[in-house]
Amino acid sequence: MSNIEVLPELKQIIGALLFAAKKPLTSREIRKALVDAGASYGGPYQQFAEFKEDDILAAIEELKNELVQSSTGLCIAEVAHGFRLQNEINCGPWVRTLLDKDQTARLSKPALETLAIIAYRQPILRSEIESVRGVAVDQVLRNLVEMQLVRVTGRSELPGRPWLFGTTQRFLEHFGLRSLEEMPGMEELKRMVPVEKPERTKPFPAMEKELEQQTQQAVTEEEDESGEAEEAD
Amino acid sequence: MSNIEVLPELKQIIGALLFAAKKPLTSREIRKALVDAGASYGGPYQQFAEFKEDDILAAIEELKNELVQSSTGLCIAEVAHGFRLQNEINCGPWVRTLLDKDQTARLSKPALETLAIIAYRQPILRSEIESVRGVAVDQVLRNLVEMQLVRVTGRSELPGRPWLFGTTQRFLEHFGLRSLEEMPGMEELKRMVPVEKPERTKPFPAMEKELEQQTQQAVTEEEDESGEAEEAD
Amino acid sequence: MYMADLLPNEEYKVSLEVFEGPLDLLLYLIKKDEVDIYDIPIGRITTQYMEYLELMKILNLEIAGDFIVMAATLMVIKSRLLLPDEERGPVDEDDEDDPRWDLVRQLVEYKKFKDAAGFLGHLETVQENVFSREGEHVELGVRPDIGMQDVSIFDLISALNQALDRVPREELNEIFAEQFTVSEKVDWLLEATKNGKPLTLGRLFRGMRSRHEIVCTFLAVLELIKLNRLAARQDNHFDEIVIEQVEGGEPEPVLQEKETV
Repeated sequence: MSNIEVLPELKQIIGALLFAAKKPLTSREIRKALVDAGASYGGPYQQFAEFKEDDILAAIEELKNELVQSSTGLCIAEVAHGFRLQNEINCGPWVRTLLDKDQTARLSKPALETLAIIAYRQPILRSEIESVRGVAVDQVLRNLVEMQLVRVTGRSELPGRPWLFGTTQRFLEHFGLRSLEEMPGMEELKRMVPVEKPERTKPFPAMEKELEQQTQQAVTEEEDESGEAEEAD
Repeated sequence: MSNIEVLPELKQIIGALLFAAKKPLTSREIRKALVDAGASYGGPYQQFAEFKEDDILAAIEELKNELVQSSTGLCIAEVAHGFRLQNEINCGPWVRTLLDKDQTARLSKPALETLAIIAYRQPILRSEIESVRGVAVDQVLRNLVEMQLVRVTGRSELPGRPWLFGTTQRFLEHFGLRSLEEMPGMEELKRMVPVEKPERTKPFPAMEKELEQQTQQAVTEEEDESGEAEEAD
Repeated sequence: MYMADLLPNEEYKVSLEVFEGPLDLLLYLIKKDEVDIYDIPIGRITTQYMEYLELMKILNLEIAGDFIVMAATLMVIKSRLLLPDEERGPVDEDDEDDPRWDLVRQLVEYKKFKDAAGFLGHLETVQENVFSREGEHVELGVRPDIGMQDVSIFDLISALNQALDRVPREELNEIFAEQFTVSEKVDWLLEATKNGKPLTLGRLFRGMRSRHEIVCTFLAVLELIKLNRLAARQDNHFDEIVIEQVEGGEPEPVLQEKETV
């Protein structure tokens, strides 16, 4: 099918995979690609299926150094539980100029606050977010869901079965976080008991409808969301 | 705004630009980014505006060598009148394996046919595509638009003002074509009047060969993407 | 009410949804006055709170009922602080005997999240320089939040407050003065900030002798921010607020290609 004269090294394969992937890859996903390619292409391709995750991590480390040492403008970052190939930060201004991203849309303060509350307290009800912020978060929450930084993770058992919200993989990617644990004071803020206050839970019809679809999707996509989705209990 | 401690070298900037660009870049476009970034960021950023296209070409050459020598799995190719960062060809099987799970990277036979018809006959109406293929192309077309291989180029003057479709820049990049003229028999096929009776367009060899690698199995030809996409192992 | 006279007569409504809540306003006032969050001078803060609230009502900002609820809470706390200890009524045993405590606890908790939000904001600016292949991950969709990332609505209102304070309460000639309109001020603002010329709010109001004119101008600023034509920024907390035009601020036509397929 494709006749290759020289087989690549593991490091090269990993570089190519990180380059082609649309999201950060874990060593596990890389290993799976090696195994699957071995199975479907056979012959000399099979030998790469032997590599263990440790070999892959070592090769990533090597690749990381090479990319920096030969000043390619690229680097490997650990983001959202995986590895991501990205440009070196100090080249950012030129990339932004090229892509016309000089006016990057930043999140507003209320949006960041809402995100922070969700990140620490997920899974969390809208009413709980509101009782911390002391103001309605309808619109802000809707925007965050639209931007795919927040998603519905399930429904609470409370009357009316209100939605529970959590952060997404994309949230970690957007902020370049390796995992939620990287947020400051995670342990402390996670544990704190929400302040009690009469809850206003007014109906949320438009959004409910929109979200209805996404939860269904979310359920099927559950496996991409490796980490934070699980801890819904 | 962005506090950078160490300024990058020209080579790094170019690497970052090629990496982040959505299309192949010419040395002229790279130079423009240098000039523009100098103008908008000022200070030390301005010095990069001094580089001439020759300097840029030399840096690209250097980068090209470094990428290969340190076996990063990446290389620089000249495509569509510009330079493009891409994975090394011998890493292709793994990349394809990885992306195969991503249904977007995979084009079915019906999708390829539809794409071919659009490429040769653009701008073209959906009904015209259907009269060539003899089946409804709704779903196929929708997917192609989503993958940004096809776009709406305008509206026809016919009653109901139906949309006209054409291929995108990304289409050229996806198939490594420098221009539409590179497609076989372009002139001849372009002139052909749409046939009335349902007919399957003849595959065009060059394109087909490259695509064959992505469509591993030819599933029942009548089948639509929706069905086919599902059967990802 | 006297202040109501300030409203432009065309009943202009900016209806800028205020995403900040009463807790934000309280924290803002506490920070501004540099008072101890654990020992809030409730009388002073309540007065200021009411002043801001009144301005927000006058400006027709869409404030949530939460602001009113908080005003009531502040009043209750204030009145209870005035009572001698034994008449304060039942208080939770384990809680401190200070009527301010619930509020303080809520503010302190909220402030922690605000700080965490600051951390995220910092990460976001770092990530602005990071792109994955084809510049993909940065796309949050074409949804720039209204151009007030760096300035809170309370900063703006504070500027308005200062400007109003400079003008004598009752100026007889104001009654006969020419009437100003918001749309007039919108045009004027766009002209004044043309070609990326920044303008501080202080300068903007300078020389305005009529409170009515100040309010109209302020509403015009809000309107343009809401339309994403102007952005407001403030380099450091409580610095002068600068407004400038958003580059390419014309709303982009949205192409709905997919839906037509």
